Amino acid sequence: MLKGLVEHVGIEPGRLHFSWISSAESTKFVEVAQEVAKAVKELGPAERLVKRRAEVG
Amino acid sequence: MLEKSYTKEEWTGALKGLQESCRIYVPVKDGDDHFFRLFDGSKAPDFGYQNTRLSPKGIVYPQSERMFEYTLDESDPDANIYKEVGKEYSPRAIVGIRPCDAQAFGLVRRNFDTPEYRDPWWVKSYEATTLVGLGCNEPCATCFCTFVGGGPFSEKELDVLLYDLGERFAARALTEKGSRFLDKGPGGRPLDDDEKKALEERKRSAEKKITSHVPTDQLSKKVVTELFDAPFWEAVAFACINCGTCTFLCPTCWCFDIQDEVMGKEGERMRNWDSCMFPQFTLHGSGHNPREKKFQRVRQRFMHKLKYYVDKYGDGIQCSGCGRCVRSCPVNIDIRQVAQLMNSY
Amino acid sequence: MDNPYQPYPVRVDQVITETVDEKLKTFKLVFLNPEDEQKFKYLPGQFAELSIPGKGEIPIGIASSPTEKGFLCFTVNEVGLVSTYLHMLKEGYVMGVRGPLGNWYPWEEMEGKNVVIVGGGFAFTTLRSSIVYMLDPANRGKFKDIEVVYGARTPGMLLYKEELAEWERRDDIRMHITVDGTDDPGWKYNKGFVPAIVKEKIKSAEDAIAIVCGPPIMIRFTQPVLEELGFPPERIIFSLEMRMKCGIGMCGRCNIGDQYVCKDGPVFSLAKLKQLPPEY
Amino acid sequence: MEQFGEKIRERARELLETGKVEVFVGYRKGTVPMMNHPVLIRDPGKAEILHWDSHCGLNLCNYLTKRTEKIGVLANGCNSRNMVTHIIENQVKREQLYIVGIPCTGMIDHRAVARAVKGREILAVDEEGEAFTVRGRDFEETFRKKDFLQRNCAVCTHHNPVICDEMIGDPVEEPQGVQAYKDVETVEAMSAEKKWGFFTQLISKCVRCYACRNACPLCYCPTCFVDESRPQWVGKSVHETDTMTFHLLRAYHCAGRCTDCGACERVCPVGIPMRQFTKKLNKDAMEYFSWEPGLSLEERPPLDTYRPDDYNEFVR
Repeated sequence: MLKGLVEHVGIEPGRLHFSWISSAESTKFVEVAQEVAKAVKELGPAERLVKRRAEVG
Repeated sequence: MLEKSYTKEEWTGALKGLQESCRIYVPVKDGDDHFFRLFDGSKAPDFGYQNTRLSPKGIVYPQSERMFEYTLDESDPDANIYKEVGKEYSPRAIVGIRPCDAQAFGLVRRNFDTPEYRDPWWVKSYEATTLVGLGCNEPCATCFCTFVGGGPFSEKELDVLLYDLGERFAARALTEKGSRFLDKGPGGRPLDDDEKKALEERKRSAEKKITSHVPTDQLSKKVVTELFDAPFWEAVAFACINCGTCTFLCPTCWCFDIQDEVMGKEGERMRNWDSCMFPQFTLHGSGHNPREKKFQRVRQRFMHKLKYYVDKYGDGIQCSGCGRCVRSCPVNIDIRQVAQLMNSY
Repeated sequence: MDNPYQPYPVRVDQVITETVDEKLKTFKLVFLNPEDEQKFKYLPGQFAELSIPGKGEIPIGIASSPTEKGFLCFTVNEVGLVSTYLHMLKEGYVMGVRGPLGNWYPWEEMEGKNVVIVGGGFAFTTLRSSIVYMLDPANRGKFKDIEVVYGARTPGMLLYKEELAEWERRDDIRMHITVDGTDDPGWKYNKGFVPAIVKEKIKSAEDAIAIVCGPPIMIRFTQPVLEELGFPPERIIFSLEMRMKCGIGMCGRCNIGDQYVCKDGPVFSLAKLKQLPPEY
Repeated sequence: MEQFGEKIRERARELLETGKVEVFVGYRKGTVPMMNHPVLIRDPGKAEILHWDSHCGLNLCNYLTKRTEKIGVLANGCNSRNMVTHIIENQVKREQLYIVGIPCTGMIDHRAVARAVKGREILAVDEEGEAFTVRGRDFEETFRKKDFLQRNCAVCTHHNPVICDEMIGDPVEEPQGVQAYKDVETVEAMSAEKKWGFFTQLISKCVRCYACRNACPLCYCPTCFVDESRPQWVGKSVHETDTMTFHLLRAYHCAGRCTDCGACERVCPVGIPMRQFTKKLNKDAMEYFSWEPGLSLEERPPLDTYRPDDYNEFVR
C-alpha cells in the first residue's frame, strides 16, 4: 500500500523496491541490489520529494 | 493630507503605475477564498472581498524566514560561523488591507520593537511597508473591531484608507508615507463635496452593522491568578483539537520557533511560526512540560490575548476583532464567548 | 540595527567532565574576536544561548564569573538534541554564543547583607558564578557572611569538586556540602537532602538574602524551610528554567503570566512569583 | 436530521440521571452557521444544549481516549466505525462506551454552500427535512441537501452505526452500487509527472497547522512523527518537500484504518482536499485485502496481521 500511495502521488514506479532477503541469501542480495541500482539509474536523478533550499524570505 | 477619488479602473491603473517602485500585495481570489498575493498582472485583485482567509501578517513576518546561514565545511576558514542573510527591504505595500489587520500590526509591534531589543527582520520589513486600508462597508457577523479600539473604518496604523463608494474609491492619505504613495500613482482627482460627505456616512452605517458584543472593560481589573484558576477552562478547552488554525490565521499571534536546517555542508537558521496550541511549544529537555495538558494550552492562548497582554502594555487586548478564529475554528471555540466569561468572572 | 539573534563565534578551549555519569560537562569557550568579548558584559545569574551549527540553540546559565577574564564557562547536562551533540565536541570546535541574556541575581540589593546560597544538582552553575564573583578580592568586602548549601545525589555527582574543596578551606565562606547518600567511608561532609541541611545549618534570616537554584522538588521543600527561618518572600530569590528559543522575550513560549522567563527572568523573587500563575 | 435533537436530549438526560453514563459527549449548536461545537456534559440538566443537524462533521471519537468515566456518545456510521477502530486498537474499551446510534443522511459541505451563495456572508442555515435554507443580510436561498453533501458523505455506504447500544431512529437504507473511487481512478490514469503536479498543487496552500491530523480520530500518537526532534523526520519550515512528506506519511499512517469520515477536509482552514491521499489507500485496502475499516470488532486490520495469501506481487 505504501508503494501504491507513493506511486499515486507521482513518484516514478521503479524508485521504490521491496524484497525479502534472508541473511543467507547473499547471491539474491547482490542480484536485487544490482537490479535496483539499474532501475534507478534508468530513471535518472530524482526530482520529486527532494528537498532543496527553500524559496523563503 | 492628500485625498483622491478614482474610478475602480483608475485605481487598478494607479497600482500598475506604482508597481515599478513598489512591491504591491492585493487580495486575490484563489479557490474558495481570498489571499494576499503579489500584484503581478497574473490575477486581478478583488477588492469586493470580506477578508482574506490568512491574515496579511505573513507579508511582514513570513511563516518561514531564513535568519542566518553558515557552512559546515571545515576547510572553509569561516566554518560554523553564523552569517546574517542579506535581504532587501525595498518599499512594499499591502493594498486593500482591512483596518483590523492593520491595527494588528500595531499590537504585534509592541512585541518585536521593544526598548531593549528590536527584531531586525520584523522591524525593517514593517517599516518598508505602506498599509493601504480598505474600509469595511459590510462587516461580518463575527467582526468585533469596535470593541477593541478599532472600527470598520479605523485609521489606526494605516497610511491610506480607501472608501468603496460603489463606482469609485475615495483614498485618504493618513501619513506622509501614504501621501507619497498616492502622489506617485497616476490618475485620480480631488474628492467632490458629495464624496466627502459620503465618507462619514459610510463609516457610521458600517459601525451600526457590528452585531457581536464583546465586552473587555473589566479584564484589566481582574486578578491574574484568580482568572488563571477560574473553573471554566476545562469546559472551554474540551472541544479543542489543538491544531494551529486559530494561531496561524490570527493577525496578532506572533510566536515563533527557531530551527537549524542542513543541506549537505550548508546550514541555515530558520524561524517559523509556532503555536501555543502545540505541546512541544513548552516542552523542556528534561521532559517536564508546564503546559502539558490541552486545557493549559487553551488557557494560555486566551489568557495571553485577554489578560497578560492587557497587563503588560496597559492598552487593551491582543486582538483586533477580525473574527478569523471564530469563523475558522474547526470546533467552534469562540473568543467572543471566552472574553465574556473572563470579563464577567 | 543590532541583531539580537546574532551569535558570537567562539572556540571550545577546554571540555571538563564534571560528574561520574559523564552527563555533565563544562565547556570553556573563547571568543574568536576580542571585541565580541568586550560586548559580552554580564553579571552572575544571566544565561546565554549556545549555538551548535546544524543543530540549534540551547539556553544555558553562565557558570563563569565576570571576574574571570578571557573565557566563558557553561556546564551542560546531556538531555536533548543540541546538548547531546555538544557533549561529543572536541576542543578547537567553533560554535556560537549569544547573550548575555536575562536578568541577574539582585547584586545591588545584596550588598551589605548576608548571602545564603542554596543549590542542588546541576543547577549550581550560576551559583558557582556568583560565589567566584563574591569571593573576588574586589567584591568580597561588599557582602557580609556567605553561606552555601550545595547538594547532589552522590559525591560523584557534585560539580566543580576542586573548587568546592578550595572554598571549604577558606574562612570567608561557609560551605555545607551534602549528598543524598553515599557508601564512601571517606566522605567527610554532610549527608541528607538539601532542605534538611538548610534547616540544620542556616541559623538566621537576619539581614540575609537567599538564592535558590535547583530541581523543582528541592525548591518545593526548601521554600517553606526558608520561610520558617524568617526570610520574607522578597528575600528568597529563585532562578527558573523554561523552554526558550529567542532569549529576548519575543518568541512567546517561556512566559509565566505576563513575564517572560528569558527576558524578565530567569531570576525571580518569591514575592514576584506569588503574583503570577503557578505555571512553570 | 434535526428531528433527532429532541430524542437525543431526552436520552442523554435519562442516561445521566440513571447513572448509566457519567458523561455524555455530543454537539451543541455553534455560534456561527454550519459549525457545531462538541461538548461534554455531566449534569442531566445541561442535556438541553445538545443538538444534532447536518453540520456535525467533526468526529466525536476524538474525545473518548484517555478518559476514565463511562461515556455516553453519539455515533453515526463513520463515527461508530472509528469507535470500532479505537476499540480494536485498545484506545477505549467497549464497556466504557454507551453508544447512542444515529442513522445519518450525510453532512453538508459548508464550503459548497458558501460557493453557491457566491461568497456572500451566511447568517443562518435552517434545515427542513431534505432541504435547507440559507439566509444572509439581503438574500435567502433554499437548496436540496443531497446536492450539497460533503464529498465523503456523497459516496458513503455506511450511514447507520456499525455498533451501538440503542438507536435514536430507524436505520436508513444504505445505497447500492456507489462508485466511491472515480476521482482516484482519474488520478491513477495520469502519468507520474501529472500525478506529481496534481498533488503538489493540491497541497500548495498548506500552512502546516495540522488541523487535519488533529481532527482525525486515528491520530492519537503521544508524539507525532512531525514533532519528533531525534531524529527529525520532517523539516519544520514551510517547504513543499516537507509538506508533501507530512501529507504522505499522515495518510499512510491511516492505511487500512481510515473510515472516510471527512473530518480532515472539513477542518482544513485553506480547503485542501487531502482525502485524495487517504482514498487511494482505502481503495487499495479494498482491492488487495477486501477490507473496509471499522466494521468488525473481531477481525484484525490487514496491516496488523500476516496471511500467507497476502498480496505480494511487488515483492522480489
